[in-house]
Amino acid sequence: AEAPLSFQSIWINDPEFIGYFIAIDKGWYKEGGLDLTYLPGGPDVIPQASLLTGKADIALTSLIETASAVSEKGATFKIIGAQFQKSPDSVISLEATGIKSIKDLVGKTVACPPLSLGTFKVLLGLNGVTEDQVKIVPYAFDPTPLATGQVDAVVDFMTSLPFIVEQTSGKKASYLLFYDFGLPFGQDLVTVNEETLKTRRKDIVAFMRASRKGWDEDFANPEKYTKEYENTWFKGNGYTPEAALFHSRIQVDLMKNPNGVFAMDDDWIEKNLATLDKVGVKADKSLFDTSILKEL
Amino acid sequence: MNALPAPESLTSPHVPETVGPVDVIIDQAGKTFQTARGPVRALDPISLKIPRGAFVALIGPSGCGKSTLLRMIAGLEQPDEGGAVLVRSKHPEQFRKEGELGIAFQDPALLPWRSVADNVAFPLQILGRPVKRHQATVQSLIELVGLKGYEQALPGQLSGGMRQRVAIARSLVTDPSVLLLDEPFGALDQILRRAMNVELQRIWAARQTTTLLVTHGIDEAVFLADTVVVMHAKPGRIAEIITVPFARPRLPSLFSSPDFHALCDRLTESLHGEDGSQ
Amino acid sequence: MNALPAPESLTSPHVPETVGPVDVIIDQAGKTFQTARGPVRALDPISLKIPRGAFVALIGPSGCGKSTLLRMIAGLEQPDEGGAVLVRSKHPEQFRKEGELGIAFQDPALLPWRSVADNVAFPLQILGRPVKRHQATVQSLIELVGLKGYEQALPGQLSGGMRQRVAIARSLVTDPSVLLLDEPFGALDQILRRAMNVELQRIWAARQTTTLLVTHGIDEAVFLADTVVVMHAKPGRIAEIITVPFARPRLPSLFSSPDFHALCDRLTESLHGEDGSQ
Amino acid sequence: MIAPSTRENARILFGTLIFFAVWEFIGATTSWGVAMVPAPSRILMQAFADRELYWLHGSATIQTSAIGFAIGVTVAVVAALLFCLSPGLELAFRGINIALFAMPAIVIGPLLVLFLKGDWPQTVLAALMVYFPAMSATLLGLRAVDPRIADLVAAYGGGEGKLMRYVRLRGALPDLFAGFRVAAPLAVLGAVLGEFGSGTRWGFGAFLLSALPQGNPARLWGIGLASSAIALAGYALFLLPARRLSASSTAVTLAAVQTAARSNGGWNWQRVTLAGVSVALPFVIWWLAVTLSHVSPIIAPGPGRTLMFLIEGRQAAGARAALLTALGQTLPIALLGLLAGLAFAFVLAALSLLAPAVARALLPIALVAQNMPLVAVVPFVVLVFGRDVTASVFMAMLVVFFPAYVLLHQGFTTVPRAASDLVSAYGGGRWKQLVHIAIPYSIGHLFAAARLVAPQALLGVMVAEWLLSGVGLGNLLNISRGGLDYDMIWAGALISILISVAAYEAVGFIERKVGR
Ligand SMILES: Nc1ncnc2c1ncn2[C@@H]1O[C@H](COP(=O)(O)OP(=O)(O)OP(=O)(O)O)[C@@H](O)[C@H]1O
Ligand SMILES: Nc1ncnc2c1ncn2[C@@H]1O[C@H](COP(=O)(O)OP(=O)(O)OP(=O)(O)O)[C@@H](O)[C@H]1O
Ligand SMILES: O=C([O-])O
Ligand SMILES: [Mg+2]
Ligand SMILES: [Mg+2]
Repeated sequence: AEAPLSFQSIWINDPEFIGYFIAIDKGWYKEGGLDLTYLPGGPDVIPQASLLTGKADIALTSLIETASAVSEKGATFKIIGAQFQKSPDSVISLEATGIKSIKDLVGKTVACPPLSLGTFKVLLGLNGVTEDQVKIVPYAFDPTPLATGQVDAVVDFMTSLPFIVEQTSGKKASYLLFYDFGLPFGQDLVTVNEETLKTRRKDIVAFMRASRKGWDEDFANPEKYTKEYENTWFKGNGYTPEAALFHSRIQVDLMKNPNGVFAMDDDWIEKNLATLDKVGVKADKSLFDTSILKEL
Repeated sequence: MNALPAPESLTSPHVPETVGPVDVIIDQAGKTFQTARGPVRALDPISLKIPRGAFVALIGPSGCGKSTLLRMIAGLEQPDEGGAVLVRSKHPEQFRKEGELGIAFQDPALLPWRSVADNVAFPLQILGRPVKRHQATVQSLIELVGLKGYEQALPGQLSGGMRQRVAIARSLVTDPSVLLLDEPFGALDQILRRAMNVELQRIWAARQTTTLLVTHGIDEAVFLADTVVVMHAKPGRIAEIITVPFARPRLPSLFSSPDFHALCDRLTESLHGEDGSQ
Repeated sequence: MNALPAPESLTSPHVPETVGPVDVIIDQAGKTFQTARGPVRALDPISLKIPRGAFVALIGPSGCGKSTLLRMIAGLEQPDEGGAVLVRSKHPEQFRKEGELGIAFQDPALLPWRSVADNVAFPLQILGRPVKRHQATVQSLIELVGLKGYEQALPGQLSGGMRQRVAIARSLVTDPSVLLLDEPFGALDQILRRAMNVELQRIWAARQTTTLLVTHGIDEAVFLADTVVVMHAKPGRIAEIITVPFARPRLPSLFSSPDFHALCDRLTESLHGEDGSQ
Repeated sequence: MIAPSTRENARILFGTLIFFAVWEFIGATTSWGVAMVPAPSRILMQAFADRELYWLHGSATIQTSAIGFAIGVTVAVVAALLFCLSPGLELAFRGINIALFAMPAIVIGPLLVLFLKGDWPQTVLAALMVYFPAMSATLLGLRAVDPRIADLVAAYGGGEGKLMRYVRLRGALPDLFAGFRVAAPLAVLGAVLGEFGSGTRWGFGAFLLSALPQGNPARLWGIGLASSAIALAGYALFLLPARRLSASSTAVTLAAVQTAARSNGGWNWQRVTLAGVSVALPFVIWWLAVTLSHVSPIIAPGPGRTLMFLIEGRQAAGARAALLTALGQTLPIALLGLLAGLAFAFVLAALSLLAPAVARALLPIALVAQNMPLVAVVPFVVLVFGRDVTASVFMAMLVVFFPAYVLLHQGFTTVPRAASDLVSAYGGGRWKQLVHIAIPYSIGHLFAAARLVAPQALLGVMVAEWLLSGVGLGNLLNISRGGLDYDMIWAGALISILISVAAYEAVGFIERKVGR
């Protein structure tokens, strides 16, 4: 029989996780000897917490939260792979507003999710903008304030928002990646407890192998599965087919790595550690464990 | 007072002209209650006129519709289709707004959170009259009903009879020109009851208040009223209207006069006649 | 019944031995209510014995403590320190659990959501007796109080007198051996009242129910009771205890006998004596 | 001649038509209308296009809220019975009761997701939101016994058991149904909130979450209105039996004594002990749960660790400062929201007496607004109120007014006919009825309403802070949860619960003062 393994995702079912869906549907986890339980995420789902309670064996997490849980709370997490080489975290605005760099945010109103507030402030600082030069208000996933001009920019993933704003308001939108403005880091980091890494190494390798296969399959046929899953995995997730396609296409560049998806090159790890340092979270190389990647 | 209409005119369905102003006109007013078990006919359509300043007593068996009639006059129940009630040529809802109506229900209905004095003063507040200016009235009424010393007591701290007396005082506090009393003395002992009878006569005489008194005391009815309306039950209707001939003011000694007893007996008979042909 | 104790023994503070069993012993029981305005003395410490099967009427002015006394016997009020009430040698709280107590309060207190029949049957349910088996009793009591046809009516659909009659029927439904009635006929017309008086006498005679009746009707008291306890107010106390000598069964004709009137007058006087020295 | 009520209804119908016409116009023509207040026709067309999704999501939400409602209400009724039979028990459990109700969804949501599987997180959240209001209302009804009837039962040797069985249970039905009317929409709200956060695929919460980033206001409004409609259906379901009951539930005559719905016994040592238990019990249960479940203390610190977090260590001062600052921002607004919500509830309940037709017209709008998922109305609220104090007060008011309204309205309908007849007989109109009869008569319901919604106000403000203003306790907890700072979350939850308990007791204190 297959070994049960539960995988905590970080958000609801959308193209961001299509690689895993492909692997599930093709039976590649089963082939690897795994009985995978896929747990979708949501605003109340904190993947690291799922790891801590044992609800999940593997989770997709964010860098800063994971690192600070390790350094400040004594959690024993290991990041064993990075889905996104470059995090889609961006400052998104209407082109007409004329925001072409972080500096241009001076005097503007920005909607920022409270969770990203600290990081965003560091980003401002790195670009020579002081906190009092920008008016920051909470952002709750809704593009309406941007489209209607209630705010000048929002902090969000660029994988769908710019497209949606253009679609709904007819105005062109643009984005500035955090990655390109002094805060390079990855996203949807594959994270496990150190203990799991020891005891279930084989299963973890099998998981990573199958997942990579899923993503490779997606990269090879970027539109096929997005369309195919419209009425299965993506049913009821709110996306229009066009938005889903946009999402699927645009995320590929942020994920691809010559060494295969999930790769964590030394250079990349250094960049992430540097970012952690800038936002004031203590961390070192031991946060990352590249040994699994080497076995793939 | 002596200009009372003959009994016939009172019961006549087509109310004829009477001498002097008429305060209450009840014209073919019946009352049927709708209940889950079907309609309940409380009152057959009845007609009655009460001249200004008259004292009318209403007697009849339990459940014959006395309270219902009184509540219709107060505008608390609407007569069935086809009937009408007018008080001083106005709809009861209109009339009662003028503050000329005084009423004591069969149940004292005191507000449990108000003291005796505040309960007595309650109608003043409803009518928007300044309570302060009427404090002396309130106090004198409380004394009239023998509750001096209980001004600040709450209803829960009173005996049954005391509560009823608060309700009597309350019915008088607005100095009404039309007074409706539904068995106001039912919970009082005979001595107090007699005393209250005398007081009521005094107040009525002084103000010429048009008064309708529902009572089970035949002697009380005869002692106080110009006219006694006898009702029968099933269905509720007016059986007879009897004029009381005794001169005013009537003294307590009247209670022991043979004429008085004769009239009481006559009324008892009329009440008994219920099972008769009518 | 003729073994009634002399009046003195009833009022004596040190209750002496009496002939035959005594059902109710009230021994130096006073009652002071604590209110926000200070203590209110409702009853001076009083003593009273009611022999088994006796019919005692309690008369007295409004507010003299009749209801309070009755409620003490039912265990609803506790006498002040130093006083005691025993019913069949038991504390009232104990005794009432046996289902031998019947009570009608001054206020009918019907459950608004229960029909007449269900209200009458309510004490049976409290005592855990099967209502089904007593259905005939319930029906006959409803008929006894003249409410046939209203079995399924709700209290809100009844007249004041009808509600009181439900309460009377309810007090009898458990076939009690000690019966406490607080002005049960206050809202009834004289004819019905007399009829109920006769019925009550019949029930009492048949069952030898020890009965305590609070009433404002002196004639009612004399007609029904072996012993009339006259109370005075301020403070509430027993003024006099009068034995009624008329033979049983008493017929309605008694109401017009001169002896009857004489005793009523005597009682009226005793009541009036309130302001006297005691 | 046209009856005045018919004319009034016609006017209201006309007003409603105008309302929709204006909405349609604004929603179709103005740019901000198109973006934020889509025209009714557009909402309907979108809903038609989405009909299959509505079916899938709607049936999930209905099922979750129905099960949550059933669980919450069952526990509530059983608890109310126990608390009625043993007031000491109620006192001892007061801490737990309020804690269950005042536990911020921001805190409880992630915990439920962690420890429960399947649909249970949202089901339990619904049950939790239902429990306290249903229990409070039922208890209020159970305790209010006509003293005359209580005497009757006692005189026949009936104890508390018989009184409960034959009098309290039946007498409590109207209040019980009022509780259900409060609880049913809250169950839907809880379910939607749970679905929103838990990562489940089906349910209006999930639908809302997925629609939110898609910039489709017509769909957003459609989802909001649809979940509001489910909530209202729950409310209406329990309005019907209440209407039928109320006629036969109020006493015909006025009792001379009003029952004190709450025991206002003095502070003897027993009460002090029970109050102590009431404070200690939540901590004991907390400690037991944490100890027995072996959860990582990072996520579930025990009471000791949480207190230490605030008292000891290098970060304690910082934590205290952060909490104090947050409270300073949150509390004044919560108080304002509480007062505004109570005032609005009062006005609406009063209008149902003073101008029933107006109330009938206003009520649906108010109820729909109250039951709209807050996230869906955020852009609209920002448009109207901006993002400062007014907006937060408005959000708190939205949360507060509904339970308060239902309880107040229930109180107003229990006035015996005898009392209102008295006012009518002296020509007093509806206003006098309200001032002199309805309000003093239902003072117990008034305070019950205030006690019930005092904790709610705090929660409402916290939601507003999380979604709108980005300050205060709501924001602090939200940020902490992302940083896995569960010490701060538990400390914040502890403090907000303590404040809720204090508010609850404060209302009780005022009630005892007023009731003498
Ligand atoms: N709200 C009601 N619904 C249904 N029936 C009612 C209602 N009110 C009164 N009735 C019926 O109407 C009849 C007359 O009642 P009403 O109270 O007028 O009698 P009454 O003459 O005042 O009697 P009493 O002397 O006992 O007070 C009764 O048969 C009663 O059952
Ligand atoms: N709960 C109470 N609190 C304070 N005082 C009370 C209370 N109950 C009764 N009293 C007082 O006790 C006295 C006796 O009351 P009680 O009801 O026994 O009188 P009663 O003889 O039955 O009078 P009535 O014939 O008017 O019914 C009254 O003065 C009353 O004010
Ligand atoms: O009855 C209502 O609560 O509207
Ligand atoms: Mg009547
Ligand atoms: Mg009494």
